[in-house]
Amino acid sequence: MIALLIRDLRLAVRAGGGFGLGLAFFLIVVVLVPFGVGPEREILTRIAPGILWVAALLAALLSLDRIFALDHEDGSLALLATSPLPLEGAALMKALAHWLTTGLPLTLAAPALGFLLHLAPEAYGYLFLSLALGTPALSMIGTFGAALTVGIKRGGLLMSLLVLPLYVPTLIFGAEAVRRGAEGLATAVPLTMLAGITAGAFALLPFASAAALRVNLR
Amino acid sequence: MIALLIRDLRLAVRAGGGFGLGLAFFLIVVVLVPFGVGPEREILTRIAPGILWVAALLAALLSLDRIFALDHEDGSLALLATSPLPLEGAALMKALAHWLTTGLPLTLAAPALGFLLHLAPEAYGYLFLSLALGTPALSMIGTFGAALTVGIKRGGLLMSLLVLPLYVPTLIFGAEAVRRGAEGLATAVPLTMLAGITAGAFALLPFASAAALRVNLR
Amino acid sequence: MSIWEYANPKKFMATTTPVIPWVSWASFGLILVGLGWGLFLTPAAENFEHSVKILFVHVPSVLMAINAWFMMLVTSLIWLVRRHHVSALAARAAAPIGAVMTLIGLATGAIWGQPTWGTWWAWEPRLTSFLILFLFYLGYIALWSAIEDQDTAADLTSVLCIVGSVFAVLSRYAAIFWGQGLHQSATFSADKETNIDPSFWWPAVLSMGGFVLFFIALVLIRTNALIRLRRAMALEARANRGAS
Amino acid sequence: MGYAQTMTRLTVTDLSCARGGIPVLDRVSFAVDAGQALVLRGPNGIGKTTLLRTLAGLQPALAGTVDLPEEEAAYASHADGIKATLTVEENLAFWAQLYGSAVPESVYDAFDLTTLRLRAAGTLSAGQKRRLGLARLGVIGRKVLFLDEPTVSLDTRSVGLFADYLRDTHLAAGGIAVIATHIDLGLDAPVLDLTPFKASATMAGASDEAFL
Amino acid sequence: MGYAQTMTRLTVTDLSCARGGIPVLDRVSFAVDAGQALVLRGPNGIGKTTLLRTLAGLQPALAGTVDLPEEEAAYASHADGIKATLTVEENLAFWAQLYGSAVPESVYDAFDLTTLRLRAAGTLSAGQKRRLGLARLGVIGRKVLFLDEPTVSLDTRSVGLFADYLRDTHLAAGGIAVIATHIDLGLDAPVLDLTPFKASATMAGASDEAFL
Ligand code: HEM
Ligand SMILES: Nc1ncnc2c1ncn2[C@@H]1O[C@H](COP(=O)(O)OP(=O)(O)OP(=O)(O)O)[C@@H](O)[C@H]1O
Ligand SMILES: Nc1ncnc2c1ncn2[C@@H]1O[C@H](COP(=O)(O)OP(=O)(O)OP(=O)(O)O)[C@@H](O)[C@H]1O
Ligand SMILES: [Mg+2]
Ligand SMILES: [Mg+2]
Repeated sequence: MIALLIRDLRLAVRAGGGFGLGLAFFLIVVVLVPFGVGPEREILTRIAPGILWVAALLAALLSLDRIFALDHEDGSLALLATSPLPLEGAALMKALAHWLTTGLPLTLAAPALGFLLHLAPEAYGYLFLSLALGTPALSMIGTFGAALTVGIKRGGLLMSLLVLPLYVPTLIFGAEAVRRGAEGLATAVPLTMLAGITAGAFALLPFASAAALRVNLR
Repeated sequence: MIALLIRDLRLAVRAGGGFGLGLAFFLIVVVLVPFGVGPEREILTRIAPGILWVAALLAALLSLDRIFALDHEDGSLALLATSPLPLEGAALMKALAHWLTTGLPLTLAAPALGFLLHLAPEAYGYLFLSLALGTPALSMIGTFGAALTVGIKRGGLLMSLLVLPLYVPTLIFGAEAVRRGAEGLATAVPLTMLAGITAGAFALLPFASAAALRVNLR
Repeated sequence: MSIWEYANPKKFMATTTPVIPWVSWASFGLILVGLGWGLFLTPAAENFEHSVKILFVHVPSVLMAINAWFMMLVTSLIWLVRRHHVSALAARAAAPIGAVMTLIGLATGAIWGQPTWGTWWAWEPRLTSFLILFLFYLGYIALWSAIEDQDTAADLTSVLCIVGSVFAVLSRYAAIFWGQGLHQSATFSADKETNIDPSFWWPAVLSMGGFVLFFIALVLIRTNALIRLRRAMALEARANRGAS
Repeated sequence: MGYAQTMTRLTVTDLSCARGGIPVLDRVSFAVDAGQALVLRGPNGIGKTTLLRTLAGLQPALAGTVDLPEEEAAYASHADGIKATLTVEENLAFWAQLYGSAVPESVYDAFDLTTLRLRAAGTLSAGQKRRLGLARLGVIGRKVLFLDEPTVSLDTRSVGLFADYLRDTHLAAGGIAVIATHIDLGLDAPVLDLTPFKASATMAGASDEAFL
Repeated sequence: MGYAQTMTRLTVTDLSCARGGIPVLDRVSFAVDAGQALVLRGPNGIGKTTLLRTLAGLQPALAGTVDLPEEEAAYASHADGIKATLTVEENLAFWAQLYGSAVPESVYDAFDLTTLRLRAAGTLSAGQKRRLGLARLGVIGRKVLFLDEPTVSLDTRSVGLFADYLRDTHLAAGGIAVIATHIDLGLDAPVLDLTPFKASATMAGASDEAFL
């Protein structure tokens, strides 16, 4: 299992592997929003938690199509399916690799970008915490979406359509935690919910993903 | 030339072709933003023009990777390059097909979504007009980005990075036109600029795209 | 004789085809009576004026939208476990109907909201969770239409439906939490159904029953249509195979 | 080298298989003993790929049984599962790790990859890539190989190398191979022509049968 | 059928070409007259693909000249440019339209596609797909064909069909074909072995030469 994780990480850092691109996309979206909504400080402070979470979510989303599609195209997926590694394990490792290459960098970089959007000072800790708790769920849910659409050539957009509604609870609790944090309110509920979603996703979705992969390989 | 356009449109409406998905993505992003920033009406009205334009831009962006990548993978692109159709013409047709399947539906649907974000009533006309003038530029610029990254497997994210900065002027003028429209100010300048960008993009970028394609095919 | 016999497409078509007109007419009748009674024979509630009468469309469509998804969940499970084609096709048939019901619910709600709250749309938890349900319908339909092989599509959409159900419920609670948050929209009060006049009760029930039958009729018609489509595809494939 | 000591035998009994929901092959039966290979032949579209995928467990059979030792099958098709940005060594090392084995030095020689070891796989020519794909089989240590047109793009010498590997290393150690190919591999193996097993147009088992 | 009347001849003089910035072939020269084919041979990795891509104009030559009538070359490689969701007919019609020609009914026979005309190309077997890819050549009406391993995955009968098409239709009408292949096509054509033209390790022309 660890072999797959290492290979995926290695592929990610090689030329064309896309490591760091999710981060750059995050940055650009965050920068684009002021161009769209105008530069007023109060407005930006107000919408910062939401924009940061939506941007993080989109950045995670955009790198999903690499999870299985490349392996499917070059035949690795069929070979993996006939290997001793159960597909459930493969799905789990893929999600983990995705989080390490996308979710983790996003989490680490988000506070810096909060700065650009004049995020309230009290909120930084909650931004970091909510992303740390929530982004693994984004990766795992995304892996499931990728498994569903792996048979469709360039199914990236379809996958987005399937995955984004699944992202809604994570987004709501995540952004809410930051907003409440910014205003000094209690954040225990949304943070607990985030952790719960992540735990539940990792417990159940590998099985759903493996089932979808099997159907697609048939 | 028309043969290529027809084929691309036909592929788009076949199973897995992705027609309509850009629209659905647009809808979802617009819906997600309130989850992030909260439900207050005034805030939403305030940021609606910007969010609508950013979402349209992302929807256009996400469908870009289909423009050349599929043709490159299955070898069509090399065959097109050795066909009587000049690559400039191919790039132009690809941009046109992209606009017809993405930009046009977005433009038509945007007013309905403005509704969800409580867009100011005066702004609807300008939203429609600015998208009608601006989305062709998005398609053409995106085609150029797709041509640059066609050699990279699953280069979607990299392409986003290249293309988004190029989208900035279009975004600024587009969102500005809507915001001014919402506040009853003069919109002639941003609208003219949008039209200018579109005209310029269609006049020049097919050549740049063809050059990039030739390099990538080498 | 087991109920699963009706899982045979031909048997299913033979059994349901004669039933469809009855169900259809019954649903029209109920809806007509329910709406007629509701629209013309009930007093306008004091604080809502006549706009309240859209309730007779709004509430049934909203309920059917939820029930359609629930039916898809059940039929998806049946397909995964027992692999009855009719079950998968029924799920597929119900999806667009459910989506349209969701849209009708949203639209009538909006029309209702305009005179009541003075706005067409508010980001209120119930409305919001319905919008999310609509997104789930969209994704489900998109996945069906993106996959050419019908059995593969049935399998994958079934998995999506099951996982999606969990997340749809989760979304609803998330939306409630979100809407109840510190920024509750002041224009909206949640206790809208508290003062429904008892005279509204019967027409509402009739119209609800009508919508249920209407939904059943539509699902049957669409399922039969999909069965015929599959049959045409099967015959064509057979003809091609005979030729080669 | 030699594979684990349990007696190995691949027995296929009355196997019917379908592709795209349509029956393709009807009641194929054969058996291959340890140390033997079987060559599948038949015109394009007869169902060689379908049969091999069914044997490898990638798709369910319509009817019939496949009897082979658990966890011993490996499948290889045109798509080699090669990662363009990894080097030849890294590609092989990954598969070895996944199967819990090590990369034997001898595979580089056996598949003429010695000079290419440090090259990124994406810069190999078609035939070199193919050799790398085949070398994977020498790395994962599986006893029963299902090979779909393994020699596509290979020059005569490489075909010879591959046949040598099969004969002298894989089969000699008690392995089994079922190979679909249109060319002559130079292996001394029985040939099974699939043409007689072509499913009739009216054969039962199509996924859309219930609709007819 | 017959191609336009201008006298056709493909002349290659002292052509050197590179792949991935590294010289691969050094000073290849040959000429092919109208109605003739040339078969390229050589071990895997010698540079057949590179040479064909250079001839087709997909990549620039390091040195030397390629002399052939303008707008008459067509290139075909493993990647057939087939769209999975279009039917066989639609695939061919597209290329015909692009080249401003019509799809001659005879290609369906020539490539044994008659029964597959209405099938979505994605559901074809490997060899059937290949036949469709080759049929494209019969549709676009180009005089000079550069073919890279055209018979991969084809069964013996299909290889024969293709050789017949080349001989009796394409070459008979005054066409030219340069074919890289590892198997015997059964064409009566001169063979050019590329082994002697292998570029030496020190040959000038590498893209990173300036840094040495
Ligand atoms: C923008 C306007 C509106 C929209 C989009 C809308 C949407 C919805 C939705 C989605 C539901 C189902 C939620 C659930 O079952 O819990 C619902 C139920 C209901 N709505 Fe509305 N609504 C709107 C306005 C109104 C107004 C103004 C009223 C009353 C004056 C109203 C009364 C009801 C009632 C009575 C129910 C059914 C009771 C229930 O199931 O909770 N709605 N509406
Ligand atoms: N998705 C599909 N739907 C319908 N028919 C299909 C589908 N995929 C393959 N087929 C058909 O199934 C048959 C068997 O295909 P298969 O790929 O197994 O043949 P093969 O013997 O491997 O041929 P080749 O030598 O060309 O590789 C072919 O006739 C093919 O056209
Ligand atoms: N990007 C690259 N960088 C460096 N070397 C490369 C690159 N691509 C190909 N090569 C090398 O160039 C040489 C020529 O490759 P080419 O594909 O032309 O060979 P070929 O004769 O077609 O072989 P085959 O019969 O295997 O298809 C090979 O030795 C190959 O390893
Ligand atoms: Mg095959
Ligand atoms: Mg080659």
